Amino acid sequence: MDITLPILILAIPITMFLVLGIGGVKMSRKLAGILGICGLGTTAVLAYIVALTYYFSGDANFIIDGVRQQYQVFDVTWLAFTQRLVVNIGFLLDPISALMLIVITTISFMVHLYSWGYMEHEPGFQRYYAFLSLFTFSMLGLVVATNIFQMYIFWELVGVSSYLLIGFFYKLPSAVSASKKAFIVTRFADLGFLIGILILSYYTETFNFVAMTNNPAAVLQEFGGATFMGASLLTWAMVLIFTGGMGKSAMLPLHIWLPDAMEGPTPVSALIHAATMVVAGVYLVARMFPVYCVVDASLTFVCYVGAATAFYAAVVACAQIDIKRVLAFSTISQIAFMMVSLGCAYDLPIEGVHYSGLGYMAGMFHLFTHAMFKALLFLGAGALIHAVHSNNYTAMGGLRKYMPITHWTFLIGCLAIAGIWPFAGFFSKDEMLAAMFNRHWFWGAWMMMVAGLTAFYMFRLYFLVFWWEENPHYKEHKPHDAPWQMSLPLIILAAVSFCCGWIDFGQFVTWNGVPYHIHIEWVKVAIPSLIVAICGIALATRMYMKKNDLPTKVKNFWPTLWEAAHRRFYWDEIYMFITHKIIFGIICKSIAWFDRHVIDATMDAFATITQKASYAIRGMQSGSIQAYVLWYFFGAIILAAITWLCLI
Amino acid sequence: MFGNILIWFVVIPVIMMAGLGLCRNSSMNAIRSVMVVCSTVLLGLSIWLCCDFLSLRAAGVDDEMLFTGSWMWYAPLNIHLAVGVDGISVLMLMLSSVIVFAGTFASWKISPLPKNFFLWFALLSTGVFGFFISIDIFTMFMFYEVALIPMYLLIGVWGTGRKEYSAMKLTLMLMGGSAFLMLGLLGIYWHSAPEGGQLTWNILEISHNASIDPDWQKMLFCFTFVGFGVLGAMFPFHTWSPDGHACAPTAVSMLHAGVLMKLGGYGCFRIAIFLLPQAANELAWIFIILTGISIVYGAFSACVQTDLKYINAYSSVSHCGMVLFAILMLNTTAMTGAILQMLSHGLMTALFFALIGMIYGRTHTRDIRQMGGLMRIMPYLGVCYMIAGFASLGLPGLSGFVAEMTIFFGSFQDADTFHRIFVIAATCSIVITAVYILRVVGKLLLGPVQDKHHLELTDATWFERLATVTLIVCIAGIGCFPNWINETIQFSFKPIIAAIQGVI
Amino acid sequence: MDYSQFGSMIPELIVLGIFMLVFLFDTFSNEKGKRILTPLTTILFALGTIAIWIVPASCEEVFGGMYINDNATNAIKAILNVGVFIVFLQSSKWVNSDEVAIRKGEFYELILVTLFGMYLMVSARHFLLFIIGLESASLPLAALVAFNKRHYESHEAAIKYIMTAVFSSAILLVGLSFVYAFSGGSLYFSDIALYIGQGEMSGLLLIALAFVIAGIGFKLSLVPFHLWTADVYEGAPTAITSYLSVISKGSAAFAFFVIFVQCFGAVYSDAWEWMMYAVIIATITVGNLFAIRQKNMKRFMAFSSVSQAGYIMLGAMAVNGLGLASMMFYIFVYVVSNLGAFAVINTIEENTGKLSMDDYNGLHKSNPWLSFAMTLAMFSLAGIPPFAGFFSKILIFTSVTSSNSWALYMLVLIALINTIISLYYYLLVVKAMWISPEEPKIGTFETERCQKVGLWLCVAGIVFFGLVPYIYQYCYDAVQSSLGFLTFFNL
Amino acid sequence: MDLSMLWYLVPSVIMLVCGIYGFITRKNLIAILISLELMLNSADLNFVVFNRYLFPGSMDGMVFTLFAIAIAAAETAIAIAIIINIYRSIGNTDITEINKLKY
Repeated sequence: MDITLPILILAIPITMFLVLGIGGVKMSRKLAGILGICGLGTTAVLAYIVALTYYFSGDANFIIDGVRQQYQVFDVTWLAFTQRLVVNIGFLLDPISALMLIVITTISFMVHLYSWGYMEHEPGFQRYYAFLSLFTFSMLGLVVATNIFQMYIFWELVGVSSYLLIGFFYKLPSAVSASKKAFIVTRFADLGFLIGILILSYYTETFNFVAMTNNPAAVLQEFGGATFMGASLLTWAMVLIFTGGMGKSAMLPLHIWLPDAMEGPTPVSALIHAATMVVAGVYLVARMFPVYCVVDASLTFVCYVGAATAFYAAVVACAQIDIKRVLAFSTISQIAFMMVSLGCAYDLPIEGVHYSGLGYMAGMFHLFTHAMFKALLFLGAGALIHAVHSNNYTAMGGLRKYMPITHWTFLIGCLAIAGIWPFAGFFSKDEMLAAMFNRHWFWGAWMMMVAGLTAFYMFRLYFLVFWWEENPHYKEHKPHDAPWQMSLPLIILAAVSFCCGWIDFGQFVTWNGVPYHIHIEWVKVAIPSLIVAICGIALATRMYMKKNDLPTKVKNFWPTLWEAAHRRFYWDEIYMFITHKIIFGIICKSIAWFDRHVIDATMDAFATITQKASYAIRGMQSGSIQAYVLWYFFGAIILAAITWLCLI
Repeated sequence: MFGNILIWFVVIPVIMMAGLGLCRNSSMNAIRSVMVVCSTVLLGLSIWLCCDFLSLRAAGVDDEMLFTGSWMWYAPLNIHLAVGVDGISVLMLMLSSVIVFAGTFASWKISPLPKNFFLWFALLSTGVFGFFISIDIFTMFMFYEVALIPMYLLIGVWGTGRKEYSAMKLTLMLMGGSAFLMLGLLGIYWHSAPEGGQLTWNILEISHNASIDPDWQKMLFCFTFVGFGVLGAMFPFHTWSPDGHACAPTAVSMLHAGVLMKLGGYGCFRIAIFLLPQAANELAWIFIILTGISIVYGAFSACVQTDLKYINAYSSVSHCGMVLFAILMLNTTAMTGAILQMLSHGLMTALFFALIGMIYGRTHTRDIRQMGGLMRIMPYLGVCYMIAGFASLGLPGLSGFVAEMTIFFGSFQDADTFHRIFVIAATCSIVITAVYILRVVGKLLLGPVQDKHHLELTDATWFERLATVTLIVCIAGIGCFPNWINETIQFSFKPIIAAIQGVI
Repeated sequence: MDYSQFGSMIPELIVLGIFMLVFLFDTFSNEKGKRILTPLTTILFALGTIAIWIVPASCEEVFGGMYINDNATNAIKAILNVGVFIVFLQSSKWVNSDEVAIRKGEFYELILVTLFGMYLMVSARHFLLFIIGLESASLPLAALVAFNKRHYESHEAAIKYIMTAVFSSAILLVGLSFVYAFSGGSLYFSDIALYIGQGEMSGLLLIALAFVIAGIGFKLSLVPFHLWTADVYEGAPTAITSYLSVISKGSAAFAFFVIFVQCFGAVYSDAWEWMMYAVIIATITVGNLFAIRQKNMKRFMAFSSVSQAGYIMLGAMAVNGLGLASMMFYIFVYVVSNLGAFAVINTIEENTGKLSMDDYNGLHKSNPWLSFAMTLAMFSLAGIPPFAGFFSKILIFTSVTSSNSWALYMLVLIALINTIISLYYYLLVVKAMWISPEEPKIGTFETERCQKVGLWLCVAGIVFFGLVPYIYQYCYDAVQSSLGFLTFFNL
Repeated sequence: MDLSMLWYLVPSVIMLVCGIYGFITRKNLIAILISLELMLNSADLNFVVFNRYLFPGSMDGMVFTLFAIAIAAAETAIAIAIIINIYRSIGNTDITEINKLKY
């Protein structure tokens, strides 16, 4: 494949960033917007060309005997640590990176378009587009990484883009602290990632994904059974690397940044905190999947973390009043779904059937569909916020009459996420649940419950916003549908969400490149999960469609639980306690105190002692000649005496 | 003698001083033009040297040092003015000239006594350049001290805050370090040749002779390492740094944190480790502990400071600790990382101090509690500050990342638990760094404006922009294309690694 | 007696000649003629100095070996001459002041006589000649110290000086008498060297050595024999103080080296190495500790010179040619740096009467050049490169460690740590002049021309003679060519 | 050591000690000067005695003594002159009053 297109895919966004970032101040808004959209449009087209070429061209680089190959379009040395340990910057094409190219550029383009309307009146419009371009560049670089270190590089870059975008409204203290929180939490997670890479690369002496994933057994061998605290070192490495993913993908207990990240502009939430960046953790696990498979403990760990997070986030989502927060927790829950799915895609035959990789395919499938409908939901939420100037559903209600486009697209999104046939979510969720049931009935049952909760809280949101009762404020300020720049992406995404489930995803993405035909297990999985989802929707309909006092009753039934769920089970408070009280208040303060009052004081003490000594001996110079000669004479005598004593 | 390009690195600052001497005290333009011309020439010279050096290396010249020259000075003690550079020194020279250049512009409006300021400034740069070109430990030490003493006056006269106390403290502590260093150097000299051989101060000859016996090496290693370590802000000898930097005028902080602290790292590397490899091998662990503490300790201390300069000074303690830490790992990759870190820290901390100076010049406070929302008022400076911050916390694409990663990966090559524990502790600093950098950025630049008077302030002027842009370009240059630096310095480690492996 | 032996005493003859000329001129000229006394003496002396630098030494022992004028002694004399010349320049205003003008002839005569005594001291190879030299170098100084007749301080200083000086010479003589008991009947250095240390170390010999150290240490102001120093320096006229601080110290240091290395070389490691070890540490430390507190500039310089004496004596610890050369170089650098400082102090005192360090606050605003010169002098005294003081310090440290003995390394370390304390107080002066924000208490004034020349000479010496190794090479070559007496140490 | 030499040395030491003691305890400058003379004479005595008993063959000690006496005389002269000056300016010769310069 020609390397021009891949290079352009990366080069255009970064150029856009530089142009808009440096020259943006001098540019008009319109020009900046057009530049940004055109740039991203071009990138999207190129990415589509590359991805589609990969999937469909049949080129020998991409597919051999029906097996999709990993192909490094280019891979140049960026920094050589040692002779063997070399960091490259490259472009890897394989089923998942091609998939991600499509996802990222699609959503990004939609968001660019949408933002033109949404951000129209915000100061710093040019800067906003610059940051979006930077993010797109970083995210693209991350997914096409040929080696784990390149991934780490771009991993950090997406982190910082996210920081910049969350803190876009930098005059608001809440935005500033949210961005800071996001960055630091993910940085903390990245520390684990980095240490994981350190350990992994020390033994494998390579960063390259292809080299590691093509022969995971060799990786295991290179570790030579090294252990640390009872677990094998490779397990440690993989768990630590996964920690990085936990941070980015907001898994428990590192999820706390994502809800706060909603302080950013809503399109940003759609792009970064719903569709692309937050799935980087999933992508990372998928990327290293073969290596995870050789140390099953780490994959099990992924499973547990995912299952716990999914349930936790779903419960919390039921008790939020900020619509973006609901969506944020829903995102966490859905990503956790993918994690569990990957964790269940365990490369060992179970009861004689080789199900390996079903979970992998399903997880990726869900990543794809989720990106579409979650972006749709966020953009819809953006339209709502645009209309009523509030994030809380208490300021909404009964909006379906005022905002029909938003209403219908939002409903499609909700149906998709709830997993109702024939919307996209149904297919991917079905495959995931199938994979989980194959692993163990418990995972399937547990996650099916989460799916039910998902349906419930999504429709709770839907009804509270669009039904319930009309908000009295509408009389003063009549809400209306968004302008075309915003509505168009909604419609497109709704269309995609409606139909993308029909894609035979197994043909494109499987863990080993061997195409696989999706078939839906109606009896075992699909119908029960549909029933659960419909139950959830029915409950939501009963509770929230018309204004009634049932929700209050439920709330008062066990107010502590409601309060706890509303406050996200106090995770923020715990973190606050640890960071502010313990780290800042105790560790940092005491170190700073120690520095000033012990170390520095010691240095000052040298000076003080010298001064004191100077005053102490001043009596020697008493001014009396007789004292002088006394010193003189006894000085000489003592000198002789001491030497005499020493010699003896 | 003047045919050697390296000599000009010392001659030009001297010319600079002479030129300044001729200027009248009041004619700011004359003073500025002398400074600008000379610092530009220096910058050009260093770039030229770098190109020349690379082309010679590319042509396969594989001497340890290039452009060597040696002129007898104090014959009875065989003291030479010996010069020579390898890849590391070339880079250090470039760093210094960049920072001198930027520093000139950063102190464009210095007052009072601009002439005297620049005279001492030029003397300081003479010392710095001289240090990096020397390969004779006597001249090296001389230039080292030449670089230290102007600090006293520069801080004392043109500084702010508790300047007298800080200037004195800084000077005395650094001189204390150099007292230890001096003793180490004397010991090296008197053991520099086998019995009956011609004693020498020349680094290359000493390393070839390799005649220092192990017991002496241990003592001398401690002395030299502590001596240079004081300048490298090694725990617990770092306390001059916060006070000194906090009170120093902008350009001086830049040059001091940017270049002078690098003298410490460079010296440890060039003298303590290169000439005393056996002791380095045996005693490295002591200093690994100390530098490991520096890294974490500096970062934690920075978290609770409220004065911008204190924050940056403590962050320097942490970052410079990283330099020494990496050097002590005694392998090529880690040492490469150390050099990269020196460059990176030099540039970014210079940028920081320049920006702090500019902000302080406008707001007249450095207390982050009294400022806020400056990004809206002075967007240019705000953006630059953020870039410096990102470089400091190790954002890919800027120099800090490359340096830190090279250090971590290099240090991790030492496969025993002791080293690993410290490496992992050191990696933790990247999180803490993020914490304090973002804390400052959040309080200083973002959020609502704290003080209404700040709304009337202006953004950067052209000379301030020039100073910052120069530094940012270098930071981004290293961050995006690190490998050429890697290749430039790789060769320089061979003799050192050989010396160390020779004794293992 | 062979009178041609006097021919090898060229430096002495030159000084004596100038002395005679000045004396006769002073005696027989009228009031008008006396006006040219200052230029006359200064120019004559300058010519004499140049002659000593240029004319090669005869390098022979005369008077039966009592006196030697080899290259090394010639070099130290040349260095002392430079110092005296600068003193003459900087005292030119003071000697012509109303109070002193009438006695200015005496000033020059006494100075020249003491200088002559110092010449004998450094050239002596017999204790008799040495004692004569020592006494003629120190007794006239008492008269000089008391030169400011109308100032009580001058008298107090003089009485302190003369009393302690006589006491010290008594102690020295007692010490020498004990040495004589061990000497085999001769007071030639070379003869004593043969006998001393032959038998067991006796307490008497140690006392003898301690007394000799005390006697010469008095001139050098080594601790604890230094207590007169500060009071005398403070009370004496500033020109005399500067003379005392450098010239008499320099000559005594050289004589000390010769005596202890040539005479007592055999008992170096048994006895006086450790005595000097203790004395040097005490000298440097106590000098520094006292200097920290001083506010009076002259007193301040006194303690600084006490501490500097410790550094000078480090050269003696090296007991080799390198040590001597480094010591001579140190003396030279000390001469220019200290005289530079004194020149500034002197000028300011004469023009404004201010002597306190606090009066120097903000000096750079009114007298930038004086501040500049003072700063250089202070930096040089503190041992800051690229000024000469740095080189002299380092070279002396290098020479001390040449024997690679642990103890001496530790001594150097202590000395080095003390340089930090000394740097502190030298910087206090710099701080007062440059950093202190107050308005200057000392008004702007024009320095007298001769003093200016003297000051510039000092500044030039400070700036150039570190970077240009000429003086050091000169000392080293001189020492190398006259190392006959260093046979004990195989150098 | 010859016993008879001790007969001279012991007084010499006594003279020295007395001289020092006198220097330290006397208040009058003239008395102090006399004590100093005592010390100097003790040294001279030493020289003479050592010469006579240990090295009877040479005359170094004797000659040295002669010179030392001369020097002592000169010292006394100068000291007296300065004491007179002191007397003129403060009206007495009490050494305890001469300590304006100190510390």
